[in-house]
Amino acid sequence: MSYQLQFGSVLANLDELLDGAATTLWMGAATILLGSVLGIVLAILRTSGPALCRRLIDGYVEIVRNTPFLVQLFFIFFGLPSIGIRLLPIEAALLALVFNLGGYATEIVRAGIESIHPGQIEAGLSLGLSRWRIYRHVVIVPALERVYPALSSQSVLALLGTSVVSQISVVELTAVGNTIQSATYRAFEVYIVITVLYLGLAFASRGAFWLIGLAAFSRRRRLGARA
Amino acid sequence: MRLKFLTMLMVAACALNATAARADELDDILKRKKVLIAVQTDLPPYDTLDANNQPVGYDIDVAKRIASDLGVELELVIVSGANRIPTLVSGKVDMVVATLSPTPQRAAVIGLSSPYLAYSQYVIAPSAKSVKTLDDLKDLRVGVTRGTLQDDQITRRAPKGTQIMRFEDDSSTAQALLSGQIDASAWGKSINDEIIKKNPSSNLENKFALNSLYGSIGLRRGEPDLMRWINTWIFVHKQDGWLSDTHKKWVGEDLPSLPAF
Amino acid sequence: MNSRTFSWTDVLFLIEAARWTLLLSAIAFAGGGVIGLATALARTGPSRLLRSLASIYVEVIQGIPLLALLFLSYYGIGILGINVSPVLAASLALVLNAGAFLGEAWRGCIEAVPRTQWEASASLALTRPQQLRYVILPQAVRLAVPPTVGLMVQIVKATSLASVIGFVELSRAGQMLNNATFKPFLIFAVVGAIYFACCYPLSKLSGRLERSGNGSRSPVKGF
Amino acid sequence: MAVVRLSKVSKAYGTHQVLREVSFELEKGRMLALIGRSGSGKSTLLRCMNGLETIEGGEIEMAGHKITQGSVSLRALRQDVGIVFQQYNLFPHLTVERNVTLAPDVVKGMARDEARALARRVLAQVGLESKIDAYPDQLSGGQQQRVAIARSLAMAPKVMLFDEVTSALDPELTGEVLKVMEDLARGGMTMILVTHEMAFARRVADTVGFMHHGRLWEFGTPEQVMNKPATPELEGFLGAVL
Repeated sequence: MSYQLQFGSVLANLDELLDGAATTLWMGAATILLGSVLGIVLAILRTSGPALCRRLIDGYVEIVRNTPFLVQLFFIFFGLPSIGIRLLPIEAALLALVFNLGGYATEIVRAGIESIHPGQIEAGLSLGLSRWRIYRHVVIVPALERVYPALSSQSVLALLGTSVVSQISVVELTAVGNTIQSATYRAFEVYIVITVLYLGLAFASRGAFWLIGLAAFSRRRRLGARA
Repeated sequence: MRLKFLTMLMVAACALNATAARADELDDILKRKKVLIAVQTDLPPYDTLDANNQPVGYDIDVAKRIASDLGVELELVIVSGANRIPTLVSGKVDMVVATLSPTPQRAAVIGLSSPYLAYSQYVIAPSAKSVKTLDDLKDLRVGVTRGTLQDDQITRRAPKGTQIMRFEDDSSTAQALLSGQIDASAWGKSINDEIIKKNPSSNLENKFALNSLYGSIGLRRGEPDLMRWINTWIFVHKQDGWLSDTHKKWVGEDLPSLPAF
Repeated sequence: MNSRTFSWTDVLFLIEAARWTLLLSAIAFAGGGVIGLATALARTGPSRLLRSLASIYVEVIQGIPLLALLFLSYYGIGILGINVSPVLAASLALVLNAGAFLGEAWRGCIEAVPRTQWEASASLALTRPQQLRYVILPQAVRLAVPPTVGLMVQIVKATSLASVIGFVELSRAGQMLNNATFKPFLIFAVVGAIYFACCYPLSKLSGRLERSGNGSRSPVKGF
Repeated sequence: MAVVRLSKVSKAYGTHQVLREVSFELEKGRMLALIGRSGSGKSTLLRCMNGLETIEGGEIEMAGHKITQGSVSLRALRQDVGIVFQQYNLFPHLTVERNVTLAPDVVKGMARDEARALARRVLAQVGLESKIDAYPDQLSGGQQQRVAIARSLAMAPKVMLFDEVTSALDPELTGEVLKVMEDLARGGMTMILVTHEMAFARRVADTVGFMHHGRLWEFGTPEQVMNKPATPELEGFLGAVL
């Protein structure tokens, strides 16, 4: 059986593919934003909250880290309705994505906070600053700066991970690809195009993270140097 | 431990049993003494899992009989509604026996046999929803399995405003219906009956007939000998009543009369 | 057909399927390990061409969702005229994926061995392969253990996506059972618990190895 | 007969010229001490002499092996030219014995028994025979540096290079290392060392070279160079360190 690659019928649907890519992008952006915030809040609670709170956060992180995203997604979309929680596909998808990234982000930010030397806090106290201000300026911000590379590469993985939500009927890039595939039967060509689009998204987001990091942290460093 | 590991690798390596470009698939099947048939397991009563989680159903009996009539071993490859045709086209199986309805679009991509199955597709929805015609689907969330005839029918015929949600396989679509994630879907009547019977608490019911459908066995294009053999096989077992008996065994009623191409 | 309930037989069925999950994980880890080692050596090696090729491989694979890679592999190899089973297609995609992540982690470990160890062994007239074998890799391996165990967890979880190309491993078995019994809450909880039972000990081990100082800082990557 | 011969050796990092046409010869069995401020190029010169750094002009000949710009066959050279580093650079995952026998084993293919005997002999030479089964992190800095010397000796080099080998050591540990080096010099080893130990250089070395701005500024016997500096630069340097 000889097979000729034919991209015509796939590229005829390029508009839909780009729409799908746009959905992937905004879902990824929302996930990264909410997941990072969740991770930062939980990491602070994890390092300075009450014992029960820490235990719960540990449990959450372990569940996220040790079960596949697909199963988490199915559990939320197909399983939760049995106990009366019914979410739209897009809601279930975002919940699952944020739940997942949040767990990893918690772990990453926690490691960053714990890597800050306690002496830094004492130095702040000796300057007579309030505890929270010290915590914010001396612990949280430097910790975030330190874990920024890990957090951004985790975020790119989260962006790529959105492809899995095609499985619960969310119409993002992979789902659009699947639909075109089922209409044209040009599976290989479709997935080549999809893959190229994802690569573009991944490289663009890596670039964006690099620029944001440059802007956010080099400015801080310059200010810090002046102060 | 190391030995076990090597065995695993060898299993994986053996899976790469490259079959070179063939002159005639029927000869190939007879020569290798094995036929690879794609079936689904998520459309009871046509195909499902038994209590030991083995594939069973009308399609599976058809696949078994094809193998035994060919006098070769049978290897079942489980596929989903959405990847039936790609699996066949990419050469992973010899044929597909999975409630595959003939359409002109499909016939341009694969070879389709004369029908071996006929059924009516019904819209299924909760009793509480008043759904009597296609127009009533407006504003409802209707789930379909991507790339199936269900998808094609609903996409083409449902009124504007219908929210069509596409899942990757029939089991996901059925799960979505039962979880209340979608308001309606459509399968063959006996499939719907099966879902309703298993889940009395979901209060689902058959609403209206969407269409009458036939099922063909799918082959790759350009295999005239194998196609002739399959059509002969269907003709013979229509005549001797085996297809109808098997249909009755799984679906509980006689097989409607089957035209030939 | 009688109506079915979810029973112990079904738990056994899931555990049976979990063996495929583990087999697939083992294949992905073994194959990914070979590719990862080659990648790590190429990226730390003297050849500019190999260095570029290896980093392109890592960048590209880490920029493609595993799901898309699985589809490409499943439909792609078949079209090339080779008859692939889902297990082979899944293995290929997972091996390529694991190879990139392992290669990247191991490159970091090789680079974490001080430059002076290269100099000291070079000045003793060792060839580059000898330097790697006797001096650099033994030290890099110690650093590599915790992140490698951590990546094994990612690999086990990644195999769940093989379900979408019809490979019957744990996740797919869960969906199949769900379709026969319609108990999604229970079934996905059990499926999740089996994954957890496979992954949690590895995660703990990785964490402990890392804390014991027997290694470098490992990334928490995964999805 | 000169066993070390440098002629017009030059090297630059970008626009920064680190070595400018350095030339000298050294007879077999001599000990040359290179002195000078940090950044004067003496360590770089030493590292060029066994190919750890490349040169961009001139030629180096070490025990019959030529190094020129872009030369690649360093393995033969390194079998005859040993180097000991400031930070010891022992292999932390190997025992003292294995540190010493690794190169004889994998480079020269020496038999196991023979290699072990060799290890005992060279370790005895540095006074550490009893530590043969220890790991580097179980030894003091001075002991580690002596193992590093033994490791180098095990290859039976014709020339040994020492790159500030006592700079990382506490003062009370430098003595034991210097003593080992003094014994080596007495035994007739050709040695070139970069050092800040002026007293040691004056007492043990028979040749002293003063490096300044990448040039070999003065070169001669310790009496000539250190007692009667010919240039104000050397005079200034000696005034600062002595």
